[in-house]
Amino acid sequence: MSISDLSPLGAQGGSHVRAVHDEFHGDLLEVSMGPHHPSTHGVFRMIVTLDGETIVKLKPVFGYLHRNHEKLGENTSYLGSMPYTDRLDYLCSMTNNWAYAIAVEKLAGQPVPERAEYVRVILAEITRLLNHTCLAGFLMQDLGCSGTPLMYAFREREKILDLFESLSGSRMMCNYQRFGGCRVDPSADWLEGAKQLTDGYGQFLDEFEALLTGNEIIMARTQGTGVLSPELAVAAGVTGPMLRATGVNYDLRKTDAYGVYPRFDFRVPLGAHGDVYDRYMVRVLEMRESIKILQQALAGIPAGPIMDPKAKLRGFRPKAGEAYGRIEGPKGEIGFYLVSDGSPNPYRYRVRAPSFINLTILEDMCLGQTVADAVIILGSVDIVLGEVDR
Amino acid sequence: MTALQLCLVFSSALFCVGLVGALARSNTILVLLGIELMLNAANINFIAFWRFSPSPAPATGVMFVIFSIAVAAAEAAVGLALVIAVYRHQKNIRLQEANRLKG
Amino acid sequence: MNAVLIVIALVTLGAAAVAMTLRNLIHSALLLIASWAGVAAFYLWAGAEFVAFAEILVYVGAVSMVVLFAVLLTRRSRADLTVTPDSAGRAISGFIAGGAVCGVLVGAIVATPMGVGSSPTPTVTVKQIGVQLMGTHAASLLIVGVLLTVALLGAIVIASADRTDDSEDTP
Amino acid sequence: METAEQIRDRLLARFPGAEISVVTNPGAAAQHSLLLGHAHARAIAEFLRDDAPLKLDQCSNVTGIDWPEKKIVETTKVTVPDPAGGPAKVVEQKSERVQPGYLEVVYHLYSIAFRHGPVILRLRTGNRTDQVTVPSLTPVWRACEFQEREVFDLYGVKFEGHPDLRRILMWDTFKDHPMRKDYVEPDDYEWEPTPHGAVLEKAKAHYPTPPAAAIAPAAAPTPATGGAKS
Amino acid sequence: MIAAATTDAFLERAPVLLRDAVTGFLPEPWRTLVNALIAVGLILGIFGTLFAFITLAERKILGRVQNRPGPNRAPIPFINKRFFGLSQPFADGVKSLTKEDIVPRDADKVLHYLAPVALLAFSILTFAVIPYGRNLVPVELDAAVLYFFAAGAATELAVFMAGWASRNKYSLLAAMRALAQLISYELPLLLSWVPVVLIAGTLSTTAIVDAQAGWKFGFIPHWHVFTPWGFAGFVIFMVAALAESNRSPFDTPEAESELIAGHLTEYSGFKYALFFMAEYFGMLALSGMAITLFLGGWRSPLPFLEFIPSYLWFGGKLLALIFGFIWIRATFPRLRIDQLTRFAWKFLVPLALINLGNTIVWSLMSNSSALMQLARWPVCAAIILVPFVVLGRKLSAGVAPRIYRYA
Amino acid sequence: MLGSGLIQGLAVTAKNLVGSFHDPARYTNVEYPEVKTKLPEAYRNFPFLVTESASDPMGTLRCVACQICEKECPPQCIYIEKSKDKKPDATGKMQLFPAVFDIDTSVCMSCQICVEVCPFDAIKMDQVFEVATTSRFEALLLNRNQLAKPNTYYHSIHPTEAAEVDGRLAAERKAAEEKAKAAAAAKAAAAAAPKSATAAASATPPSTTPTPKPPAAPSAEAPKPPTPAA
Repeated sequence: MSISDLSPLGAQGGSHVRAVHDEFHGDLLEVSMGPHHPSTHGVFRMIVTLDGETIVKLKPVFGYLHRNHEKLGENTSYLGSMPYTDRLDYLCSMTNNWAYAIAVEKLAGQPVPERAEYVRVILAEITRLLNHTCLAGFLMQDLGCSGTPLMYAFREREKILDLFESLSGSRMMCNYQRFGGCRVDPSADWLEGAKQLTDGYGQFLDEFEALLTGNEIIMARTQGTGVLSPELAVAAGVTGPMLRATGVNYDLRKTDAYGVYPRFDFRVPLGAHGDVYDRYMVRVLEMRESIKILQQALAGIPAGPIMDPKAKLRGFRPKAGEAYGRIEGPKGEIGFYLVSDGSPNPYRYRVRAPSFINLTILEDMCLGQTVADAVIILGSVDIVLGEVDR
Repeated sequence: MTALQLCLVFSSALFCVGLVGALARSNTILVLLGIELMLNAANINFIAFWRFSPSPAPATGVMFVIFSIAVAAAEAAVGLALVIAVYRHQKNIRLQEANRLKG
Repeated sequence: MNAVLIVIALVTLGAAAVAMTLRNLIHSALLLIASWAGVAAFYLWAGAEFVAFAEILVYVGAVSMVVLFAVLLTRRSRADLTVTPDSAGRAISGFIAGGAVCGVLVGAIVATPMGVGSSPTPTVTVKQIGVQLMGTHAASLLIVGVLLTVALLGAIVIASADRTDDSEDTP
Repeated sequence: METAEQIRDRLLARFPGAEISVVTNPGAAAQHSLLLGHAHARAIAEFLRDDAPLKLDQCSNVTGIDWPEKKIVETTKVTVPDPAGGPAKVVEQKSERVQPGYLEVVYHLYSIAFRHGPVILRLRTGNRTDQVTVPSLTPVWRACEFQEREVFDLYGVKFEGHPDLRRILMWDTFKDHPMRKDYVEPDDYEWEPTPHGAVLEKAKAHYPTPPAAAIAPAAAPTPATGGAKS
Repeated sequence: MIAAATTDAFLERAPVLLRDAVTGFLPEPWRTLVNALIAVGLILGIFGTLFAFITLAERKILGRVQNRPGPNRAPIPFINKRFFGLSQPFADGVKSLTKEDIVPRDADKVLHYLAPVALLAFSILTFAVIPYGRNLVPVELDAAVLYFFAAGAATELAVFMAGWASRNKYSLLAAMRALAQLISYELPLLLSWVPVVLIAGTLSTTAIVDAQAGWKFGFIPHWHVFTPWGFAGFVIFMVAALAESNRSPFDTPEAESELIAGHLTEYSGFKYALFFMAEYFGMLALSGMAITLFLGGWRSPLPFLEFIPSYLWFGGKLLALIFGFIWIRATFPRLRIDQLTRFAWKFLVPLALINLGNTIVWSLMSNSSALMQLARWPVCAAIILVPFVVLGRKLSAGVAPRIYRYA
Repeated sequence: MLGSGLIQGLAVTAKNLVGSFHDPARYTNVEYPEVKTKLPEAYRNFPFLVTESASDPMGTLRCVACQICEKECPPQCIYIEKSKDKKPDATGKMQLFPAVFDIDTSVCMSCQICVEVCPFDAIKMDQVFEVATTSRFEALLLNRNQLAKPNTYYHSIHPTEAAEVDGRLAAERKAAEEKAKAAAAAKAAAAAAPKSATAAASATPPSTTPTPKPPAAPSAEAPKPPTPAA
């Protein structure tokens, strides 16, 4: 079976798409979930057609948060787009910054000092902890936990945000990376704080997992729900933990080896079933690997400048050309495609938003499942509408 | 009119409401409900006669009603299952149209 | 004493009569539940406590649910809940038949002299019912038990019979 | 991984007659791309996906670029013979040439199997007005589904063979394509005091009596073209 | 009646004495009527207040479980002191009373109005037969337990009415779910207390409490929960009670993350408050019945604690059970509706039936020698434990923690 | 056994229930309006204009209305109008000053880019966050009087950074003064030897306006070195 056969758009139709007969149409119930719905994670809307409680059709509707981010990027200078990238995926501003910085650095051939690379890795991995912890909390909220895992996640998130705030001045909209380094050099105190957070995080994860991982209700709800086949996942451009949950070994930190990631020893957890439980577990295990990376990076961070001395901020004009830079964000591959015509503003500024592309197969995962499953499948995709709608 | 007669009139009136419903309506569910009403009317008679019998001690009327309720419950379950089966076949539950033996 | 009975009877009859004439099936079902509750009230009035509670438990608690389920499962759209008006001829013949039966029954009841027994409300305890069920009526109890089991099995078989494809159970 | 030129040569050998050319990237990233003609685009895409040494199974990024028509002023030196019979003079002659505009769709392909990439494909439309069709690659890579819809929505490129080509980010009744370079935003701003004159002027033009509207924003007329999705 | 009735007579009899002091002078038919009215008023007053503070306690406990303070800002009016937000329920009450009551245009107006009223009425009816203390039972019925469940059975009907009348697709889904849930959990709920009736030989709540009097070896109370069948019955009863009162993890009809608020989506203001009240009343009533059936009713757990009046024991047990409800809500996610019904039919119902047989074994063995008396403990425990494990295995087949590989 | 995971979960929540009463690591709440956490020094929210003296804020604004921040501001919330005339700044040098300097804080996203690009250390990030107002438009549009805050305030919110900035400014000023002094000395020397040193005198510029840095155009290089937070 080839890949196109697996997709509903292929010749044979989807693997489990059931035909909706017209004469039965009265039996179906069309429910508009969102844009005002407690579990659509923002102003996202799904038009769900139900047969009883079973989903026979699901059409995602986007754009309620569309602000033409890319047009804004084309009308601002290269530097001016940096704070806007914070607002794409507002949980992971540090990695968004990094992805944008990497694209611009590629475009301009700008080197980055070693210390800055270490700081970037540290911040990216802390962001991964932050994102995955919150995701687990939100997913459990969708499952009907009355806020408890979410509050534990937010308790830990608070500590991370405090770190971000004391480094960059802002809790969520960090605006921290610059082309050729980072804006501020982290002090020794800050690094000590990050170390404390890292050392304590494993303990928190143990408790979090004791609450959730072995819970029979959670296992019953999530195992076998929203199964995604590796073939379809690859064809649909799904990246990040969602792809790895299907068993495909693809982590840009390993394959692209950007930054200083090759210096660290870490493993890539892989799922086997591609269901919601695997997506949850892959994220939890990734957090444990992130802790390992953080410990190595914090131990090995070198002294030196944080910015490349030749780097320019104001009046930055890269030569004409184009570049596509990408990193492994917590939600998947976040990439920036930039076309320069030599002017201070990018000619074309494109965001490859992971959660937008991961939504491509939302319907495929939801067909044949129930309404309650659709909610947790959407939760397990890990979307942030700021990024989906841009 | 004695209390017993009142009870019996009540029961026969209820029976007739059920009968009219079962005869006059074409919706299968309503017909079934009419039959349920008629059964209830019968139960009222049992209780009334037990209540006003010269020797109510053996509680036979109560026994009858208990069994009757059980039978009525079974009837409701089977009847409504039939309604659903009919609906599956002909996509409505109008009694007049349920005249084919084979779906 | 009789006044209570008359009130109960009127409420029950009214609910049943309205239920049988309404076009909205859900309203009909809910009104019928009210009339069953009225019947239960009659049992209480007559001193058959156990039967009254059993009536509520079975009819209000269970049969009504099955009815509502059936109503909701056998409709294709919201509009289906309102039944199309029945043919006048059918209604008239139904009324004639019902009225005739009613007339005959009431006439017979009024004409028949009935000896009234105990005026104090008789009591029957749960214990007595249990003893009787297990004693004199043990055979009937068994038969009813078998009947119920068979009926339920039959209901399941009928309701799920022609769904041989991969579709789900009824919710 | 093979270079763009090598891939082009292999593709030309496999698809004789196909229009394939390499677009070089002068920037530091040096990510060169392949410009494909419409006729063989889908076949080439399928070949690239299934080809044993390349196996570009992931289409990571799909995006549009708008290249509006631009005037190119070229200065050429022309030797003009002196009519008087003297030595021929070299005269600089300015010629204005209009390079026709077009829309471009860029696909970034990677291989998950072999972990290489990117191979960049480009498809161009004939112009920006009536010939805006390119073949859709959604049947080859499912990942293109939403992204091509986005390009359709924001640039107005029509994808032939796309299974569900609708607007995705803008509402269905929206008329223009906002990411085009010549897009003019409607003046349906809500009037509010702002230090930016241009916006203020537009808002004033849109609302005949702005000061009253400013004092009581609720009384402001609702924008004619804006508003929520249906 | 045992000795305690006289040793600590005053506090124990205080409520009745107080009532008689008030109504003693009335002639007989009036006296009964007034007494009944007083009982009704007391139940409404006490349980209404309890409801108010349980909502606060729930939010506080949920807050503390989630490491936050919970509502703590509503001040006491006029003196402007906060007292940990103790006046929050009253603020909520005022808010819900003054909020606009919105009825959807297409709603079935009568049913939309009737649903909260019916729900509350039925859940209040159930309070009539619970013995709150020694000699404190509002209505002495011979078939009290049957009455309780008959009245309780109608509550889901009201939920259905609410869901159906709202003309909202989410509400309709909720109505269907409520029906399915009721039909599924009614059975285990009823079956779980049949063993108690079997052992006690009565359907009267007071008699059931009396059957649990006394202590074995002087310190193990004769509560039904301290027997293998009683424990199993209690657990089944509580699980089914969770489902009957639409509490997490069985709150599928009002599943917030899926159906917004289910049958409550289109309710606001005071009607919403009535629903809320009815939910808590249902929870309180079911807890009260669980106490009566399994936890010895108002009886004290140890002989030397008998000086504490019986109604306080009842209240304490009630609060403990309510805490359990809240604790479970704070911890568990929601089941899916098909898993929920499967759990009822494939796990709880068979287990309840086996428990019924278990009870018969227990009662048969109790009449024999001392050896048998001792042997019935392990035997009955095994009879219920083995099916529990086997059925649990079958139910959770294919669901297990997984081991992950790394690349 | 079925239920073991559930019981484990109940244990965790019970631990947290008890822990929230005695364990500060679990109960991390702060009752906000009454208790406030200490803001980190790096915290930033909304820009303000630094003035040298608190008594004469408008006279001692560091801002010279170069409009770089206005151009670089991503959401374009800054609006500046240059003065027609010049007046002396804190050091007595003649400078342009902003006749109008507005920041629309309803648009500002506190990104700090204006601070980074300012060559005069004239605009800095504030630490206010309780900025709720009753008017949606006017109250959020801050003018230069509202924006001007003295250097001492800057020292109080960002002590490390302010000290560094002051040191740098002082050094620049000193260098400029020395340069001026040297120039004056050279002039005097040139005056002393008017004839012999005409060439030397003409080599030095006749008037040395000691600017700290030339008012840089957007294209000017040499960005301000990043200021470490601690």
